[in-house]
Amino acid sequence: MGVITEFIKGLRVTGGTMLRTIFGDELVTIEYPKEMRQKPQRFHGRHVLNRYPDGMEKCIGCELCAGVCPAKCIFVRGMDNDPEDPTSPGERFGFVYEINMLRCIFCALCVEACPTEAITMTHLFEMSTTNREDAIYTRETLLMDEKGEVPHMFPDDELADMDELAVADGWVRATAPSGLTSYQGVRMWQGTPGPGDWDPEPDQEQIDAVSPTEVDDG
Amino acid sequence: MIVAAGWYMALAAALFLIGAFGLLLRRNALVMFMCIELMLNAVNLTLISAGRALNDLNGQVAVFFILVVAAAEVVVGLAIIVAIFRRRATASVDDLSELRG
Amino acid sequence: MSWPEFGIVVLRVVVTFVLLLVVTLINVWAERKIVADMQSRIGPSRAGPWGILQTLADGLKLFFKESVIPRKVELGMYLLAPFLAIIPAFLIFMMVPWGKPFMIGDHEVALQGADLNIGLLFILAMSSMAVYAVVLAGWSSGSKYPLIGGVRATAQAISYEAAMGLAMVAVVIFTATQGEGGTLSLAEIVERQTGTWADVSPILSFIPRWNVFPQFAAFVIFVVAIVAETNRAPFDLVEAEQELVGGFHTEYSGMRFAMFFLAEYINIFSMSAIAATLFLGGWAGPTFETFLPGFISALLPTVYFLIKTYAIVFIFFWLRATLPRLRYDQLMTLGWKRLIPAALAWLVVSTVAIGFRQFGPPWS
Amino acid sequence: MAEPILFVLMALGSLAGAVTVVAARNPVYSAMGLLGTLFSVAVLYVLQLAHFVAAVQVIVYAGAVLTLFLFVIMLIGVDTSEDWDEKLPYQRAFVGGLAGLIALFAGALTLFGNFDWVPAATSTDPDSTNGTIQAIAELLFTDWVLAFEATALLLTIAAAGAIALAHYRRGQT
Repeated sequence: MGVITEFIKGLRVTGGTMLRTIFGDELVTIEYPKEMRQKPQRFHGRHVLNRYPDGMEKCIGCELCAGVCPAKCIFVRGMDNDPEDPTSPGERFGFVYEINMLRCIFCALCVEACPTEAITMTHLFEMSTTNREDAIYTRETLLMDEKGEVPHMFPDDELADMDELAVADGWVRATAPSGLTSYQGVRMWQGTPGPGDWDPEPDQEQIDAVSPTEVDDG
Repeated sequence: MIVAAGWYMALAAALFLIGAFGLLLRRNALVMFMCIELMLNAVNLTLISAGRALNDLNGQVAVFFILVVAAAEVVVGLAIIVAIFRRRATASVDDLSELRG
Repeated sequence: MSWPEFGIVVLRVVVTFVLLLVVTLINVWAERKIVADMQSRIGPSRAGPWGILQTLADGLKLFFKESVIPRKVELGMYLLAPFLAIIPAFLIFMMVPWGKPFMIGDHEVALQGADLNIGLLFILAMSSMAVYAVVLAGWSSGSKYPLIGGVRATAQAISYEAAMGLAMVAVVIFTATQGEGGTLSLAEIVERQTGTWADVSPILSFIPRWNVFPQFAAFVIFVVAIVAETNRAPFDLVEAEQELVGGFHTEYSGMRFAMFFLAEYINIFSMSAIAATLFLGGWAGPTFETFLPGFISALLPTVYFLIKTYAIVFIFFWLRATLPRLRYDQLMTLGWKRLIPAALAWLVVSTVAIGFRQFGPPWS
Repeated sequence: MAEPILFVLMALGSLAGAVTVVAARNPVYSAMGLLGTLFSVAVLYVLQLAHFVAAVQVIVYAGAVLTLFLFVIMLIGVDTSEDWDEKLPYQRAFVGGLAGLIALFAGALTLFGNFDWVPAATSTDPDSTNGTIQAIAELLFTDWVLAFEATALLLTIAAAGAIALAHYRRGQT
């Protein structure tokens, strides 16, 4: 008889779940392309090469990211800036910048290594391609455009969702070209794709004054 | 329009002969069994035709019994074949002519 | 046979066929939706409203897909097996009366493919035919997993058909006491389940005269047996994904796979329809002819039939979502040591009870 | 009108099945041939108004016996073995000669025979079909009840015997 009571218990579980799903809100799945789950703040998505608010590129072609990469998927070559029309505030800029997304393990060591916070990660995760060449992201694809949006690999693709690129949430501090946090207190163009304006980074005294959790970068 | 019982009988005879020849020709115990079933079927067909021609239901009753006996025979026969196969790893009756383990 | 009668015969076969196809399309969708609900998922939602056209889309996809034929198959049997699966599936449903017979002019139109006087025996025969498709598909594929699936199917079908037949026998014996003599015709069995139990006792006058009330044990045995007979979870050892890849249909693709798939769902519906016919009174139900328009009264029996059948189809889905798959020896134990003895015992009990009711106690 | 057409079709089907049983190299094809024959013969039973026997034929023969055959074929894996080597020296020739003689005799009979030997069917009353099952049941449970009980006993013994034969104990062989 034990079998039968267990059997009825099992039927009750599934039947109850069905009723709660239909009439209640026990649904655990969402219809992905229509609605997206809010991703965790430190989600590691595809990379983006940032710019300063004045349009200068942050990358100085130092190849530290390529050096630290455990998967050896980053390829960088630097080039001296043209003094008349510099691409980056430093001496050199990233002339070639390629990431092989098939090898990348999304560890974000490159983000850690970057001295100018030129390379950061976004919340974008839809990176499927139909051939291996397209999986190698070049400078054109990685470098954010003037409006602060991440460029799409295939902008002409009818499946490309441009709205999604606008809400891409790259994490970057609003530092000045000098590297100092001189923008503090001034609300400005945020230099990173993401929802809403970001406050500039606080002073060191302010950081010391509050507990670390309150200075979360959101 | 109806078919004369003779035609059914002729068909049954042909089936019976094919079964009999198969029984003589083949050496695979399973196929020989199937040939026996074929012959039983031919006999059943004869009984049914005769029963219809003579308007007598006893023919059908006899077929019913033959079916049951055939089923019993197949059950035991196949069990024997499986038992033999475990010992000899063959289903050819030539290899089984000696009744020794 | 006159021409109008011939036309009626052709028409009812065609209509039954179409009904079966439509219902099967809905069935596949319903299973996915219901099992999804039971697992807090959404299920198909893209094709058509609530994804109801999903089956059609899948069918079209399978139709246009390449049918891969592996090199080591036995070609003749490999090509034959899908047809052997689908033909008995259609033939079984032809026996089921799915609506109340009505008159067109002076011709009676029975909503049923064919009414044989050996209807139940025919159903048993056809359901035992269905196993050939599985066995031959498994054998002819020329690889291990399908072969194991085929051998399992053979043993399983033989085991559970016995229990199914015995449950049917109990119903047939009981039905014989409900009218003039015994019958194996499904239409007649449904006719004898119309009305209520008012003649037994006035208290029961609101309970419909369905066989499930006096024959509940047979009903339970029958439902378990048909779940096993159609190779559905938890008895789906024939196509156990986790151990046999796909079982007998591992090597099939495209249209041929679709035929196996279709046959499985047709079998679910036909077997549920037979259970509804034997135990739940088929199309029997109140038609309110006095105050409803004629065509609604004529349509209501079909609606009742579909509701009853879907109630049993729902049991199939519910079991699938609830129970884990049985081990093979558990399957055989359940079949031979539990179900068949239970069916035999119930047969004896029910027959003795009927004898008492008909003839009184033997000692008086 | 339907009966002659169906008879010819089913006769050809059953003969083709029978030949397949004998001639097929693979026992699985033999079993399929037998299935074809059984089905054709079942249809022939229906033509002769023996509906009950036809249904029982399909259930018992096609549903149980042949399934058992297939099961054994797959279980012991003989579906690839050849069995056409002959150890009895003159058997093939003897069978061939016999077959030829019988064919000759049958042909002669067809051409010159006395067909009064084969009577035409006398009863085809379709109304009698509805009573067939009841009539058979009456015969079975009155005139033949002893034989009926005997076959029941036979089946039980056969089942028990089959279990005893096939029961496999480790280390026995």
